[in-house]
Amino acid sequence: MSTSSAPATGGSMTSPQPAATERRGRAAGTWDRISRNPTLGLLALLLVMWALAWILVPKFGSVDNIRTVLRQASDLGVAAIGILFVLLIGGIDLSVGALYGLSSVVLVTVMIQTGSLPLAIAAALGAGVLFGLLNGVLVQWVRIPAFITTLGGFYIAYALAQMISAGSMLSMPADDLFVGLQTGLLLGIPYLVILAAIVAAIAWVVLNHTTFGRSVVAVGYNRVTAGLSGVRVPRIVITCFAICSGMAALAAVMLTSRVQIGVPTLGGFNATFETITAAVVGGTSLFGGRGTVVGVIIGAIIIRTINNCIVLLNIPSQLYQAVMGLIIVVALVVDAARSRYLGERT
Amino acid sequence: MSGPVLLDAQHIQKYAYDDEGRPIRGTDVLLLADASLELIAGEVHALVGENGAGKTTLIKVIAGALPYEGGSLHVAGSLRGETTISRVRSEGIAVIWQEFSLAPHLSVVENMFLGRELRRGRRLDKGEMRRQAAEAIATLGVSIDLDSTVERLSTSQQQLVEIARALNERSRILILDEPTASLSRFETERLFELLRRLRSEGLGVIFVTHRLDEVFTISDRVSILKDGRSTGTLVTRATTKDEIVERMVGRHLDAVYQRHRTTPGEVVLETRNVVPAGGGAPASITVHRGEIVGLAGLVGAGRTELARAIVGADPVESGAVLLDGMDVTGWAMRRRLDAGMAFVPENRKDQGVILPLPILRNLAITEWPRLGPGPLVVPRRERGMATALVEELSIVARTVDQPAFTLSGGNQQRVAIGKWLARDRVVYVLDEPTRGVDVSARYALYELMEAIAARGGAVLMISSDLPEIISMSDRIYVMRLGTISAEVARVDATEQSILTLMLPDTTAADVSAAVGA
Amino acid sequence: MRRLGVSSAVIAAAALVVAMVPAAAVAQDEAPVIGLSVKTITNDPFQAAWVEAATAKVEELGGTVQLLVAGGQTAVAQQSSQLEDLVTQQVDGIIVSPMDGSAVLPALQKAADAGIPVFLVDQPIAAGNEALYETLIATDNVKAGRDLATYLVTTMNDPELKVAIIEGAPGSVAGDDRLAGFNEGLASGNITPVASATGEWDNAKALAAMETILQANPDLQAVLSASDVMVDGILQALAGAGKTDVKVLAIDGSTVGIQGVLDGKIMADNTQDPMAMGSTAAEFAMGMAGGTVEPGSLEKYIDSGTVTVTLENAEEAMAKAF
Amino acid sequence: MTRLPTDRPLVRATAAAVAIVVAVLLVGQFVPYFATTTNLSKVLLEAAILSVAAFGMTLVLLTGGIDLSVGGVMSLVGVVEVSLVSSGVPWPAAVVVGLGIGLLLGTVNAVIVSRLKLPPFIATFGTLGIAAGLALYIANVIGHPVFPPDFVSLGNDAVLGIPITVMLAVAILIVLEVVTRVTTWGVHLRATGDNFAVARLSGVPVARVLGSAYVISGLLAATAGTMLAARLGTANPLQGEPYTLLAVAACVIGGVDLFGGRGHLWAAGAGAVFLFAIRNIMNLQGVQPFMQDLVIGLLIIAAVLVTVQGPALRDMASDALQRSRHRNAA
Repeated sequence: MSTSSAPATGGSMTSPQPAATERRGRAAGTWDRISRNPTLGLLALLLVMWALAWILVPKFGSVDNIRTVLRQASDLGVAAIGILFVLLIGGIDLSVGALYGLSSVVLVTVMIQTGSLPLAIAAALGAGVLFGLLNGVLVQWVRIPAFITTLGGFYIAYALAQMISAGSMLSMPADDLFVGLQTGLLLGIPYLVILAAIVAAIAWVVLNHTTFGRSVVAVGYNRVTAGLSGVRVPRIVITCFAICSGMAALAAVMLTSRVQIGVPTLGGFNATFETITAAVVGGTSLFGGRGTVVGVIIGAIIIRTINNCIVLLNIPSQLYQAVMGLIIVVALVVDAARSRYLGERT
Repeated sequence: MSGPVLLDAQHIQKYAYDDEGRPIRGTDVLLLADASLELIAGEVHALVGENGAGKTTLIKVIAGALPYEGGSLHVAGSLRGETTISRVRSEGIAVIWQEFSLAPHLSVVENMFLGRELRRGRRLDKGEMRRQAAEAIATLGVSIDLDSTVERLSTSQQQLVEIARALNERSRILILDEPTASLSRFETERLFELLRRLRSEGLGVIFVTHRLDEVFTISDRVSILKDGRSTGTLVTRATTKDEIVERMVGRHLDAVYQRHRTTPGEVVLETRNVVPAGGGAPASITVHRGEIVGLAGLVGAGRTELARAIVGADPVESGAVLLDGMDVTGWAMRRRLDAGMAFVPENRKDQGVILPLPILRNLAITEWPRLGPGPLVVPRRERGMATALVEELSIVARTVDQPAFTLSGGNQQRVAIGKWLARDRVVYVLDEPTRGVDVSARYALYELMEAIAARGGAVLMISSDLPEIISMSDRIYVMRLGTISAEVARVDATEQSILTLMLPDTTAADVSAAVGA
Repeated sequence: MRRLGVSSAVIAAAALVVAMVPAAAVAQDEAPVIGLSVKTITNDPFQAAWVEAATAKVEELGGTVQLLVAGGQTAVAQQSSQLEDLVTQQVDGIIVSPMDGSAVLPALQKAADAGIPVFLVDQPIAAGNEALYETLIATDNVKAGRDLATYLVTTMNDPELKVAIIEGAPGSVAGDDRLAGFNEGLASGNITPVASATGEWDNAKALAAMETILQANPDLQAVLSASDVMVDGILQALAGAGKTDVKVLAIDGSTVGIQGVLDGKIMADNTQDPMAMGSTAAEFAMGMAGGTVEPGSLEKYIDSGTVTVTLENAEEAMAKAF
Repeated sequence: MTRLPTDRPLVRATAAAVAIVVAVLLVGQFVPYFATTTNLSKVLLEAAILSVAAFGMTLVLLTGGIDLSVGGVMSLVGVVEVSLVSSGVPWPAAVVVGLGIGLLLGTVNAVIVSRLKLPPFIATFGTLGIAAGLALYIANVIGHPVFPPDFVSLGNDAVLGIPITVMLAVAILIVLEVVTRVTTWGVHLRATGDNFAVARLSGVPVARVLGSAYVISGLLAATAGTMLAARLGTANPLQGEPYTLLAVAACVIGGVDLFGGRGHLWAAGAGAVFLFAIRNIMNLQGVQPFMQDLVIGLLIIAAVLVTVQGPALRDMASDALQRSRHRNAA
């Protein structure tokens, strides 16, 4: 409308422009764009890892083994997608690991009580979502830093799991459907992997093609502006925590289907950190705004690939942690070097 | 005026740079193509140019915050190559950046000596630092609690702390980057007083500004930058606004904007005795359809607080806000926005736009809920909408996908306003919409406001720029010390009258005189 | 603000705790109080079993139990801390299953100084500290592992036997001992395991490890599990890979293990009868508290014996299973 | 809220001290054996070990970072020291080596965070894994040897009723408090955490300051690890692990701001004492372990509520009040 009412302005603006534009512009070749796309970079990293493993690690290269790696990555991937939502809004959730145990025992307990699998799963997911809402409310409305809220939340969820299960493992009533979930294959792909893929697809759509998803990123980068632009920040934040815990619960259900028993200590702090690591290795920023579903999935697969190789190579179990730690540091350094090389602003 | 040359920058070249300030590999983009600036002891040297002209970059180079790739930079006669900020500070150069360089949770004293603390042996000499700080603050003729954490100080107080720090460091060169942008007229006057004194004491002052009248008030010489090139250094006495503007934009603009009037409709926005959160006196104002209403006053007079209370960004302590006759006081901000309010906050970078997000998203953020079936956002529609807006507002960008931080201030501001233009809103509340915006962008914004009024929208504009507020507004509310001190019809509005109403020490007599009642 | 904050936090929280604690468990009544200290009863039927048996016995003999659980692998310091807390309460006897045979020494020394008799269950303490406890009722974990492995080697009688080991959590004494035992037993048949990975006392971890091992060794014939708590995961992995013919052997003698033997899912399960350990220890402790048992009169080491349970003796084992 | 530069440490310290005394007496009424000297000195002894680790954590938190490697370092140092001692090295020498290792790992963290500019949360998590893993590996090689009695007694004995470890911790606290108050480094530490860019622009050697926090944290973690080893008389490769989160918890309870710039070493120490007092009370009351977790969890949240969020809460309350009032009005 301004142009119509004032052609003068339109004209006036253009004069300093060419210079301005060219000044801010930057020659972006195809290779440049590819190497600049962190997700593609990750994919490359994963493929290189697999190629190396294929050559160096005996028995790694079988279809069946890859299938195993993917199956093992499925629950981690789902949990990592969940935490992605929280990391995107610049939060963090340390309680994830404890929710594994909580949801696991809730699932089996309800199963034992009612004998209905759908009900049991619903209850497990419900417990997770509920817990997430609690985290979200404490963070958003009571304004307790997410780190604290969820650190406390971890202990609380952990304790609840113990109370529900009276501290012992609960054997899962046999249920073909539930057993099928872990054994079943579709076109050679495990159900769990397919499930994870579906979750990922939904998450991708939500993050990239919905008001909610766009709002999440906006809040992550600058919640003040987002709020002043009409984004319901509190709602977004709380929802993200709910999604995170809900996903953790789903991951717990998947893992429980694999062991077919309810374990109150399923997951634990290591699971929390494994999940965060998957997200970060997947290129997610801990400061909010930056992170992709695909990246996170790749991160999860990378981690499980490492686990897989450690066992295949018969590395002394005492060294697992050391190797893991080393890989994390290396991955970070490599990524840092990469972005330094590309002169990205961090 | 022929003191020794304190600083001489010749034909400085600076490429687009990365985090370390090094040129981005393989870039051929020059932020500074050929920038020169000479500063003599005992002068105030104005540096002007449109946003993106390279003023700040040049200052960063001079301040040692950035290395330079071409040209020469002599400080006190000696050529400067690689350097560090602390070394530059010891060269006697102090810069007061636009966004202040103070640590919010450190005390005034700690901030004043941050990075160059006084020591007695290995220990901090707290007593001495305190004494010097007090002294420096005193010489500014103000009183600031030395132990208060900086976060508790007002904008102008924080600026004064920085200047005090510069004085205390016995700086010979004082560089101020748009120091008046966030100051009220009153505070600006005080600042100029100070600068004049420093000049008389033989300091060299580089004064970056967008306000040409300030150039004439304070500066001895003025250097103009355009697209990273110097387009001349003029002796202020011997030049005119038009000449400067011409060298800035390469074309002529009328000094004052003439807007075509429209006849206001019925009342659409009303506040009844609103006391914003944090207190103040009850404020009652009305804004009509098709009307541009100005809200004048010193910084801290309560204008922003009132604006935020109107749009619901903050709760109100008492009183009521009415939109189209509806009481929206209890409504959450989102609900008010949906009901047709729009808000452009004063702090563009922190509140107006989301810098890392593409222009596309920044413009569409208000419309997402309406850009697709249900919760979805149809990319095509979002892109179409944004592209149209970029066209309309003639925002200068290669694509709508480039992040907002790649835009100049003026263009960022257009984005901040543009996100409210996809749909016609009823009431636009604009807080300092033209602050830190270059001349031509400023005019474009004026036209925007007019267009809004023309189609029956109502505009409430907060501005510290008196000529602007007078030329743009149909009516002007003046705020003083948290209260509406007067309502002035445009016909009665003169810079003098408005200013009188703004100043804290105005008497009732002055008011009636000013309003001409 | 913060200044007051800290103080009020301290007081508030202190009050909170005081409010929530159950009526003092250790009232100074006549009934002798026996302190129990154990790593964890969560997810660890073995520990749970001896604690349960001991508690039952103590109460049967008219005493009360003060149970303190350290809470997991890494809570080494917490256990010695809790032992000291038992000493502080001047309990009449302490039954402890040390997580780390050396780390508890200072705490046990304090108990000895306070004249509180200590009874070790399942785990020994560092040699040369016999003065610090009345008796150790346990099974030799190394022996348990060796027996099981030897049984496997002899029954299969195949020099090319392909065996994998699922270890306990690295750093746990019981786990390391059983692993050592496994390797000794296998060595007796000149067999080296084709793979050895940790299951961290955790079904999920054991499952993952087993899955991967099967990838590397599709021709695997047998698995030695350091504990019944990982058997479910292992069986799941085998089932998933359709390798139901692989022999599974484990240590503990829990219902999981024995039932597995009865169902033919598990070839052999080495049981250590923790319930016997618990109740015997409790009996001695109560006896000494009541003066019927002379301090220092007990054997320093009482082997509660291990049985390798197979289909033949599974039935009666089930009775004692926990 | 707090004014760091000009706070009156004595006032604060006394306030906290008074509060603790009150708490002790109060609890002593309900919990038998709690208020006994032996018990209290034991609580202090345990708190001393944690507080030393927490001091390091505080310095790192002040810079706006976090050091998750603390627990791993504590384990590793203990294991290395005990293995050296068992191979005939005199314990003082072993301790020196142990501290050296802490210094080394601290430096690794420092480089990764301050030079490579990687997020501390995940970077130090990496070094945590490395340290903890090495501890397990070495321990597996050397078995479970013990320390000589004189070393162990240092970790457990008391002089004039005050455990030696407590004295050490207090000494360390005093040194750190003084240093952070009278040197530029203290100011720079807070400035860096408060506003990194500004600190840099003001000529604060941010990289060095940032790094120094992690190096010292490593050294202090090693010290704490040694103290723990001395208390337990041996080194289990897992014994340090819980201390990472305990240290964070102690700082949080002490009101240290996780976002940097604000916090007090002594308060972190108080947090440590408080944490172990609660644990001890629950042990004396035979509270179930998972109930203990629950309480710790609630405490962490409660502590933040009171220490950090107090004002925020009041704002919220008034906000809510406003809104409701208008809803009623409308």
